[in-house]
Amino acid sequence: MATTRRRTTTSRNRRPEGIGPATSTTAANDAPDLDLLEALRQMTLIRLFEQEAERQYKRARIGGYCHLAIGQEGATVGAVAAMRPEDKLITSYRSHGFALARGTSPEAVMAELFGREDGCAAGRGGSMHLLDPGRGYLGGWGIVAGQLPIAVGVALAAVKQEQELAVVCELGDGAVNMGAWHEALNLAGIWRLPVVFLVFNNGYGMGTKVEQASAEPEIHKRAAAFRMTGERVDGQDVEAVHAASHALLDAARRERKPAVLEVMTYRLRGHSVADAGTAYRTREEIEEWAEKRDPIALATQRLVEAGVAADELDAVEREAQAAVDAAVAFAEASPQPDPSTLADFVYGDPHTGEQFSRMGIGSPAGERTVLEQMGAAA
Amino acid sequence: MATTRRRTTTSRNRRPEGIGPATSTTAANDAPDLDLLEALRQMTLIRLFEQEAERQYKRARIGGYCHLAIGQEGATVGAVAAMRPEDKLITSYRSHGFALARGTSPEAVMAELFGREDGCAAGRGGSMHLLDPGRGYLGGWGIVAGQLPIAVGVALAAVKQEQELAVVCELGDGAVNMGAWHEALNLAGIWRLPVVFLVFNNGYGMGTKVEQASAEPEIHKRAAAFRMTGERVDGQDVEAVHAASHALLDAARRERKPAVLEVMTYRLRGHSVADAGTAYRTREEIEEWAEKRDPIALATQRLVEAGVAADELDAVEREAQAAVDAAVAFAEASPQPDPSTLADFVYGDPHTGEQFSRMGIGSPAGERTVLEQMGAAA
Amino acid sequence: MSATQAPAGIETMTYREAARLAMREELERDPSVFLMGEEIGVFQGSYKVTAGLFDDFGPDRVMETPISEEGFVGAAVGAAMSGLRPVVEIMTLNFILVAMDQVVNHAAKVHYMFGGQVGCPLVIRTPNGAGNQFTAQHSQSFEGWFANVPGLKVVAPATPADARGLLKASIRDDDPVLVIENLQLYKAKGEVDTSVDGVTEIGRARVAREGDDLTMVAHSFAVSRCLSAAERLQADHGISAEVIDLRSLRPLDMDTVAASVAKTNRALCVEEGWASYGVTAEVATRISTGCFDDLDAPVGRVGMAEVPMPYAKSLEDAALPHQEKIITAAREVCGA
Amino acid sequence: MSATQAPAGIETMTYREAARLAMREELERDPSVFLMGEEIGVFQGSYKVTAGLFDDFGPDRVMETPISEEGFVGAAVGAAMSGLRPVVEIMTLNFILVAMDQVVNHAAKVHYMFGGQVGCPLVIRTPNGAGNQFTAQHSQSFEGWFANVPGLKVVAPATPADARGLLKASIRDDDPVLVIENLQLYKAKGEVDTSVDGVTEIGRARVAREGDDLTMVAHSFAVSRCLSAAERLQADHGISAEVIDLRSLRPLDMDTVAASVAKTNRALCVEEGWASYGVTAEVATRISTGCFDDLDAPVGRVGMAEVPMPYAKSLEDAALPHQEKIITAAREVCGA
Ligand SMILES: Cc1ncc(C[n+]2csc(CCOP(=O)(O)OP(=O)(O)O)c2C)c(N)n1
Ligand SMILES: Cc1ncc(C[n+]2csc(CCOP(=O)(O)OP(=O)(O)O)c2C)c(N)n1
Ligand SMILES: [Mg+2]
Ligand SMILES: [Mg+2]
Repeated sequence: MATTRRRTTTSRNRRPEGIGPATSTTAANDAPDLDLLEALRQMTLIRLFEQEAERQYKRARIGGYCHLAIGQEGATVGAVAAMRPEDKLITSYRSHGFALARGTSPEAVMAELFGREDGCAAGRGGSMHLLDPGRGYLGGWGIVAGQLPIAVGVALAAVKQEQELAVVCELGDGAVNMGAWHEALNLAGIWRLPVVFLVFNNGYGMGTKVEQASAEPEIHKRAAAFRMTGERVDGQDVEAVHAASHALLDAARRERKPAVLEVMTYRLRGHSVADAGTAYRTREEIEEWAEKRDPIALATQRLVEAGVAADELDAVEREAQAAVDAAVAFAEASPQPDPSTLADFVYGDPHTGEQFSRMGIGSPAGERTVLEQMGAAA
Repeated sequence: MATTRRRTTTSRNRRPEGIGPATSTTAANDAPDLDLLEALRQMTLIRLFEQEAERQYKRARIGGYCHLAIGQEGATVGAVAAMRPEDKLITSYRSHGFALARGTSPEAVMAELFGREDGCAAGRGGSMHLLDPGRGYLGGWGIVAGQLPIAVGVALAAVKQEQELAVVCELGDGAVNMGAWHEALNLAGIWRLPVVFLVFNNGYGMGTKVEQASAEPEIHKRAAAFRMTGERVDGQDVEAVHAASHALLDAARRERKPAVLEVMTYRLRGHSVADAGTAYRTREEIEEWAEKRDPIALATQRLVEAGVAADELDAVEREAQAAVDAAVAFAEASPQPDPSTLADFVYGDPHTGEQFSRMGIGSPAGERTVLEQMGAAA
Repeated sequence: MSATQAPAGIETMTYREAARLAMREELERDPSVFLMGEEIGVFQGSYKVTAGLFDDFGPDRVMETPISEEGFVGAAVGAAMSGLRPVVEIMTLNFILVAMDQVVNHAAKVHYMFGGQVGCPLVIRTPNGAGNQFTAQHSQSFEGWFANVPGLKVVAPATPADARGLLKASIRDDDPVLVIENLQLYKAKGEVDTSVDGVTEIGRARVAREGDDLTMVAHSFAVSRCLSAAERLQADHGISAEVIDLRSLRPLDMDTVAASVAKTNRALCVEEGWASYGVTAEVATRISTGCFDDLDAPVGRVGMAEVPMPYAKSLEDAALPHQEKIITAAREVCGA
Repeated sequence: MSATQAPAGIETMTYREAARLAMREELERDPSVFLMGEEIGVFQGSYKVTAGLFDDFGPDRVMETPISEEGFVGAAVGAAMSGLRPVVEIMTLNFILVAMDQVVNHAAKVHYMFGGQVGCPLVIRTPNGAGNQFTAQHSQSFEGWFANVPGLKVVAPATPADARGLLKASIRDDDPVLVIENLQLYKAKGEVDTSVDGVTEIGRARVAREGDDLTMVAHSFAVSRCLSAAERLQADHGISAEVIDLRSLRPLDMDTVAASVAKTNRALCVEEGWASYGVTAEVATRISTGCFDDLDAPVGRVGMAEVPMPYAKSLEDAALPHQEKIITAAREVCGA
């Protein structure tokens, strides 16, 4: 399927401003060509960004859980490129690439990883909880499959609000064994909601092989349990991912058809920066994917074959590295959140301070400060 | 499928002692004939027992939730008849028929409904929580689909203990939309466990039609999401249910093959005694099933066609009514649990009293008595 | 039903009708409000709280769901993040256990974790309580767990007026709010002023009965238990008990409680659930520490007997925090 | 690892190694014991607690599971009902939210609801705690909710010796027991006497430090916080603090706590979780009421700041119940 959809597109070499959904200017129905050079720019930016994040983690500028998607850039960029500006995106915790592909500035993402005020989640979320509501990115979530029911609700709201859009919900292969997967897909099915469940099958959930965890390892076939379309695509082929995503998103938008798209990919790093990633797979396997199936190398090769000039390709990497360096500089310069803002955002209702104003008596130490900061007399 | 398996069996008219698994004496592999007359006895007993329970509920001798399965006797008896003595049974809350079919005495079941000491759960469980560990009945459970993971664990234990047996787990059509269904079937699949998920599809979960709740209303097809066998059978045909159950249980026992058996049936009463059962379906529909698809009428008709004497058939009802009357008398005579036994069974470990013996200081009133009754100094 | 026509002026209606009235009024007032839940449509609600609303507002505003609490609570979170105001019915509190992750680790986290950029104006209404021989899996009252979670608000109406007023306030609140109703209270009658909007502010306790000798603090159905116990205490033992209806567990109005204890110098906390590690643990601690110098005796607590609720009537009766237990505990606190 | 060879005599090992030793010893002692959990096999455990056990005992005794907490916790309940003794690892306490129904409404109900005819000797071990910038969804400590549930037992080791001893006791107990471990404690070292069976009886608190002026009551990692705070209180403020390690939350050993308060007349309760409606609410209430006449000052409480845990280090540090907060609260209680 992947191969049949393959096209190189350097003949008409568009260059949209900055990075962002490449298809935003294309027509609704006919599968448009992907701007492969632009896709390469995004993949390269994501790759270099995550390699930098890895370095910064080792330097303890980044903490907590940090999940890199190095090797999965083709899957991420191909799918996001098929989204329109009005579409919504919800993902798991492995989310750096999604924010960047959707157009969030590297500065805002790196600042979030650094836990700074100017981070895309104001430093409150960190690596797992990036978001960009302005671009329809409703967050990276940390509980396996927990984001699926939420994505269903976002699609439900779109239908109720009569917006013609699609919701992309990314999850991993390990998430398809959670009950939330079943309930979410069943609801999407009976309510006919415009949501595409984008399963990134990278072969493992932490150290567990798909075959060991899932009684139906061909995950896209599970869509049938909900009379839903299920497809599988080569995730290292950014054009194939784009074409498959485009078709399913289009059907979701215009016919409210939910679907499952299983994207076959591979994470070249460990589960998180804390995992060497070699206890449960061979070095040979990793090298095989790195050498033969790297989505960036594959795309570059196609562009070369299509006659793109070498200096143009060099520029891609140069520009990406410059953007990453700028992001680090920006993150370093951004202030750490002040402890006096600890209680900001616990609640959103303007009356909250008043509501809590009578709670002070007998409060434990841990709460008294929060009440004070919430503007409730303690 | 049902019809192909149909046989009448009055030619060799076995009469096992009391009621209980009719196939217990048959060979392992070849699908044996069902003793239809014995099956009729069980169905009739269950029918009359539940009609009596309904009366007793109205007389306030029975309280709480009481879910009748009138109309589903063929499904229950057919499936249980295919079980062997060593097999295990786990069900939902609609469980009177299962206990009776498995051989629990009507006395013990009625006493449980009355909330008496001699009830099969010592009056602690009531209608939803019948059990009979001696007969491998590990309980009726009240949380929709909550019993599925437990059934998987019982099957897992059997495998670990190298017992060749099958686990029958009954659930309703509404339960297949719970996450627990998905997780339980996936585990049964990857661990190759001997469990048959017996889905009683009676068309409704409370007032919700299957088509409205399940994106794949042909429930047995959902087995495919776990590469599991899924079959559908006519639940009003006790012989068909028996034959289908027997084949799947046999495969479970000998090949550790889990399966889904969707049994098409109908509840003639409301969801529980509190529900008239007419807000969400037509009286015509109910009458249609009562008149044309009553499993007891269908079995009786076959026996008549097979030449069973009328007086023998009359005896069936007489004996069943006598058993039900005896059960009521027994239940009435059984004592109510004494309040001083309130704390019995909270914990099972013999050291519990000692463990809790230092908890008394500052205890709330609601706990102090319990501590005392648990034998912990308060 | 009288409630559903909502004529002007004071009306006597049941707690059930009052909750229904609140939903009707908010559905009419705000198009972004919609209801979700099992059997809330053609079945008219498992406990008939939503009766008639499906017929009047249709399937888009009154959405029937499959049995998938985790799924539709999560869907409600997503809808709330998208600007709608879902009001979810969980048939009884017991069933929220399968949706715990969506309530505690999703709804409660949205606004904070994302730096205040996305809100979650979600309401979950569900009844707690025992007393119908529903047995161990269906008789629980663990609402205190949610009150432990920053990001959530928890209210528990004890009267028809508050069943309407607190639900309306919760629906209009921009944060996730759990509204704990009660199975026994559904049939309780009381006066509701339908001539006014009738919103009950979240975070204000109510003095349900005035008294001088003892302060009884409770929420939900336990308030009714305390009120009848108070009558008996007055009549049989000459103890004048003040009864505080907390109304809200998070936030908690300690000012009202402390003012009462300052007057009575004695306190008894009562709840339907298990008291150890329950709601009364928090309330009693705050009284004990916040009113340290005012207390003439240790604060008392009464809850359900700490057992999984048994089916047999004789045992269930023994397990409930009934009037006798409250009176005994009250006399203990008063040394009478 | 030294621990896994278990030579005779006193050994210094980490909390992680001690928990692993307990599992190894029980796996060897009782063939009905087996482990279940995500990544406990070839991955050697997400936090390496089970490292080596898969290689030594094989896949039947050390069962790797898919990500399906509700499913495999329920399966463990079924296995326990069938006479086995499953020891389930939930990667962190946060993830138990998806399995809440099986723990609270199934495991805890089995023995009672079925009239004592079926037991459920199940152990669930899982770490709570914050402090690694794991953010809101991964930094919680709500073990108090389980301590509210009759039918469950809840223990929380604070030392390597108890990480081994309480886990062994829990595995041998015939009831469902939650063993709350802690992420910060895994690397903590301490002495373990491997020459003895070393079972720590459930329901006995431990005096972790003797003192005369103040009783600090805590469990799990908060015990370590209290111990270091106690040193500072002694050195900088001349306050001699006694520290009680509860060890067990249900049952709760109040005798040991009360004996200490009778001596010090002052108490401070500390926990990793949110204090309002948390574990300290129950402990502080029991002290306030049970030691009413002994107390010279209101009981103090310190917990995590009541916010969803933020990611930024500056904010996380501010939210944790760190030493400074404990010292300030202790001085407040002591009026010093
Ligand atoms: C309910 C739950 N259980 C366990 C975890 C711990 N955990 C985090 S990621 C992960 C593996 C997920 O694998 P997969 O879905 O394949 O996504 P990938 O990491 O490969 O992108 C696990 C077990 C969690 N976050 N949530
Ligand atoms: C998790 C959960 N949600 C809701 C309920 C309330 N409830 C009890 S039975 C039932 C309907 C179940 O329907 P089905 O599975 O078809 O079984 P049937 O009653 O038809 O035998 C519901 C919603 C429950 N017990 N558990
Ligand atoms: Mg994966
Ligand atoms: Mg049904």
